[in-house]
Amino acid sequence: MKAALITFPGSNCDRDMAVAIKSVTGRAPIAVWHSETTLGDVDFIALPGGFSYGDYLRCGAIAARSGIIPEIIRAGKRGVPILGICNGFQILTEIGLLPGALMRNAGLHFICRDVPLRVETSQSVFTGGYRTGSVVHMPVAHHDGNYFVDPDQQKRLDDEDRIAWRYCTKSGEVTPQANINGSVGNIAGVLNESRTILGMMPHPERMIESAHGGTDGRPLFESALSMLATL
Amino acid sequence: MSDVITPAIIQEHGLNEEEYARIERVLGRAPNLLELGIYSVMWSEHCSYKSSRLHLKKLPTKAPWVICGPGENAGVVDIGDGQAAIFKMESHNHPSFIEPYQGAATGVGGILRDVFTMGARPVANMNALRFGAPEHLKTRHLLSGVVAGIGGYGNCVGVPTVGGETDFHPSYNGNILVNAMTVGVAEIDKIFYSAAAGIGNSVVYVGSRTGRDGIHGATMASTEFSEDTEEKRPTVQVGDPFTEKRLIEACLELMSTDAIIAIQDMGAAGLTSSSVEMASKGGVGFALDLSKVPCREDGMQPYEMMLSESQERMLMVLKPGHEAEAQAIFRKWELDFAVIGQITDSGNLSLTFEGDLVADIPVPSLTDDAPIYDRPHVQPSRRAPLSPDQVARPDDYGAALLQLMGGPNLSSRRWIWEQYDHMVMADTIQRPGGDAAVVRVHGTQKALAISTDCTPRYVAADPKEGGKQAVAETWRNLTAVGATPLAITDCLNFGNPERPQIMGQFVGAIEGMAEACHALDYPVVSGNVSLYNETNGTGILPTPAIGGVGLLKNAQRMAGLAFRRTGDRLILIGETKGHLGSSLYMMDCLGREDGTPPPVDLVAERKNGDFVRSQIEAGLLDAVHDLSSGGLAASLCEMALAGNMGARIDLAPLSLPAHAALFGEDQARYLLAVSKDNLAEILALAEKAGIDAVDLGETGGSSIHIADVLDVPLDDLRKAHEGWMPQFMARADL
Amino acid sequence: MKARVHITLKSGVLDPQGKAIHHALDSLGFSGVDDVRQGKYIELDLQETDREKARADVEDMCRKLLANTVIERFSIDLD
Amino acid sequence: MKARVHITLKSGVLDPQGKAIHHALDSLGFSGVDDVRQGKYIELDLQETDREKARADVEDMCRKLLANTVIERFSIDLD
Ligand SMILES: Nc1ncnc2c1ncn2[C@@H]1O[C@H](COP(=O)(O)OP(=O)(O)O)[C@@H](O)[C@H]1O
Ligand SMILES: [Mg+2]
Repeated sequence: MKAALITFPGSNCDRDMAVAIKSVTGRAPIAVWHSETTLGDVDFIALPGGFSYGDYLRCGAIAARSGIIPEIIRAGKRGVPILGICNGFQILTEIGLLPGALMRNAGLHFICRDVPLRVETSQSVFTGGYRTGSVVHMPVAHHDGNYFVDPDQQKRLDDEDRIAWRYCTKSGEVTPQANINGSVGNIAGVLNESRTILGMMPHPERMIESAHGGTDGRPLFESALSMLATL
Repeated sequence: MSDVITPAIIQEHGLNEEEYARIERVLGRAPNLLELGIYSVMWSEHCSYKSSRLHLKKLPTKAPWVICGPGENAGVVDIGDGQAAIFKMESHNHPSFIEPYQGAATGVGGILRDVFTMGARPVANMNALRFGAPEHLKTRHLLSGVVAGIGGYGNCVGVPTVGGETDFHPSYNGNILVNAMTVGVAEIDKIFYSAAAGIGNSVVYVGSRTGRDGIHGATMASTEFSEDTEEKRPTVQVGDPFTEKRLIEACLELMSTDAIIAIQDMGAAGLTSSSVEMASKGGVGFALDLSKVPCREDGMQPYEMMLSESQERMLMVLKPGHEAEAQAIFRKWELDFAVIGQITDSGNLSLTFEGDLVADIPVPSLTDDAPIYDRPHVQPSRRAPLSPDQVARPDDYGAALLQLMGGPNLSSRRWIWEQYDHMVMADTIQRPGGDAAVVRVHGTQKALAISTDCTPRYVAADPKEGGKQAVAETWRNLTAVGATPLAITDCLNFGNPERPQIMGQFVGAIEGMAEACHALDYPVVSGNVSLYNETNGTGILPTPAIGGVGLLKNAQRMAGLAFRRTGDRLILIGETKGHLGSSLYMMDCLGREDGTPPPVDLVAERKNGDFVRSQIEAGLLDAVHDLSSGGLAASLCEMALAGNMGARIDLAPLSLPAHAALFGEDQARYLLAVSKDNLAEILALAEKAGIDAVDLGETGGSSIHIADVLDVPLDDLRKAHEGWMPQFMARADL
Repeated sequence: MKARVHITLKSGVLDPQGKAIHHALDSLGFSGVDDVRQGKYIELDLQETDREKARADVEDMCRKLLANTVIERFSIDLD
Repeated sequence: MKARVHITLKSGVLDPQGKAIHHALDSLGFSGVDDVRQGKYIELDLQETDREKARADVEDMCRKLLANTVIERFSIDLD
């Protein structure tokens, strides 16, 4: 299994993601600099969190125009699984691999805390290790996680079972109070049509050992990477 | 080089007549305007420490584990396995008052640079903040801007902001304090210093371009710059964390090669102080061609370039032949890179611009010849100690507890730290809210514990005891998580040193700090002084903020403050005398700020702390918390809230009036939660060690129950404790 | 030539910043405000002197980078 | 009445966003750009119908909230 981890100027969760991938697969991902133009033969692509280009203009906007992006689009279309976390999610929407956009949090503040998430579907390489309907905890740390799609798109996402996680209460209710950032439908993460690309605001890579305060992020890497390991 | 230097211009440069005469004497001639500007910066309080230097010398700075004490960009201590922790704290008070977001942001940027300049990867940021009274008109706006600025910068560069402190007091109405601290980790054989060496070697400028940022206002009024005012107006420094992030990565990448001889960030007084410090430490001269300085704006003059405080810039001396290698790295990170001069053997700072020599100053005259003042100082008159019966009891203890825990000074700071990414780098194992933040040393079993503390009302009441207490409190906080305290950095915020009372506070605080550092084997390795924090003749409460760093050899042995098990016994360590003078209870509940502060017994401090640490290491404790502002009551509540579990205690064993037992702030104390099975053993060990240890009660239930005194449901307590700040800030969300 | 670009949210896209400003204006006592929308304003100094070409260039910049047409629309003014 | 407010950085104040956008335009091959500055654009729907009063109100809003006059300047257009 060969994983690629893309670093943009201003990425700052790239090391955390590499550590998570390595701790689960035993193999470090290859580091790919944004200006490279070939990816080679990879089975998995990770876009890390952080502040690519300082979040200037729009989060992810400038990164989405990097040299490596056409390669990522090609790989994505070929079915190579792609995981975008936080800024990585923002980049995936900017390049159009995922629908919608991430806007400023409704409360305008940056939010860093552990939040409960309801698993909405276990039907994907990424969420296969979770039980649909169960509640997990992961940290968020973002200023622009307010997910927007128009009502038609939102309905499609619902109908096609492409919503991976929603912000919920501790007991799993999806309520306005539990919606930390104003996202439509409390959406915290979405899949593409072929269910091989996941974008999410919460940080599973910061919840993979008990010293982090929990291990709810681990199954995501385990299921994605074990499925791939059999490739 | 002929400018007419008038008395008005001298005054605008913040120099007095005597100091100007001294410049003429050491230079052997009159300076031109550029040279005057350079002297004014180097001889400023900020760079020369002219009022404080004599007294700073009293601070102990050595220990076997200290690799580099004060004098470099940051202090360096050995943390084993060939690794070092590098840290420093710095103030950005005045800029943050003028423009809270950018002032605080650039404060964080500056302190980060001090740390990565030395070869360390920054791993944690802290911030110590002081604001005016909550009801003061500007407080919300300032707090909201400062917090957003610290978060905006730290979050973007990807260094977790893991802790700090926040106080409110009317003395800061016109002078808020924003002190930022950074801790980094480096390999001991890859630490970089600032002494330039090698005649002929290139002096290299990297980072952002130079603009007209923060050139000190008064000088701009001089005739030289009066035409075309709008364009040439000095401007507030704006932080660019994206550039800083690239600068960190580029510098660390270059540092992993063998190209750098010396490196120095451009902080206050940018190019002037960085070049002078590098030349002075290396005992060499610098010849710089200012035409080569990358500038952001057209038509910038040498005076502006030398005094600009543009952010995100560094100065380096490279080994011969390594320029291309270095340039390639900076190009990769899309940063400016320019060779702007050479090292010379002249001993002078020689500046040329467009082919003309525009300044030529012997370097030692800027540093060694700077004035030093022994300013007159008087100690405040001794206050009368207060006995508990001189301090009113609350009519309703439950209400008093809620008032304290839900008041501006003890309420939860969650509203602040949730705006900081405190988890990026995935090594934060004790998040904000505990005694000390703990971050793992990446890839090892070790962890660093960090805490910033100061109780200004104590320092005001008795500078020396207050200075001692600030140091002791950080030591206690590090101990409470199980860390061995290693060393401190400090940020000494005071009023106008030309007033003997203020100077007395400064001198007293330093004496107290020195005593505590000695007694606790806890030296000062870096620091910063911020004077003249004063508006209309009223100074701030004296605020020597201390940042302590400790080491946990085994991160798994870390202790926390949250109750974890019902039925645990609660042991109070340390002697409780019921000292209420200068307490938070008096300030918040009675509106009084009199009385002596609690005395700090450093022998007891050390003995009690070492005992607690050894019990943590032995794995005998379920929860640990130190006692400080708010006394036993506050610690008990904080442990209960953190664990979402109540407690029942009885104050009878303390044989004191209830308000003194609950709210007294006697030092050197800890509250421990231990399993019933370990109770007897721990009490016996304490007795053997000659340490006061009292069994007060047990954990459990859903309220704080104090026999015959109060019973407050945890839910009410949480509402008060978590509610104050969000409610206070609700109207300042922009 | 100078180009001024306004980037605003499409109608139907909720504007959290505008809403927060509106709320803050209310609490500051500015009562007569019905709606607030926040957008971006970008000034470009162009070497191009031909207006037609300049406009075409800037439109291209907006599509390729400056605006996210999923949620935003843009307008261009030339000096 | 509609008020349009432009908030821009004072000249000489560092504009990191403008700098990053400029750089990104360069790398996308838009070469003829000399400078980029980014600002904010705010549209307000006001109940006030008197132009003078509306302008005075909006100026007040700018000073008190919308603009940070330490580093920014603002301009107001009324419909
Ligand atoms: N209060 C203090 N205690 C100990 N060291 C101090 C203190 N104040 C300043 N120093 C030391 O003096 C040196 C110069 O400090 P400063 O001018 O603040 O550094 P910088 O130039 O990096 O901003 C530093 O090495 C600093 O650690
Ligand atoms: Mg420095």
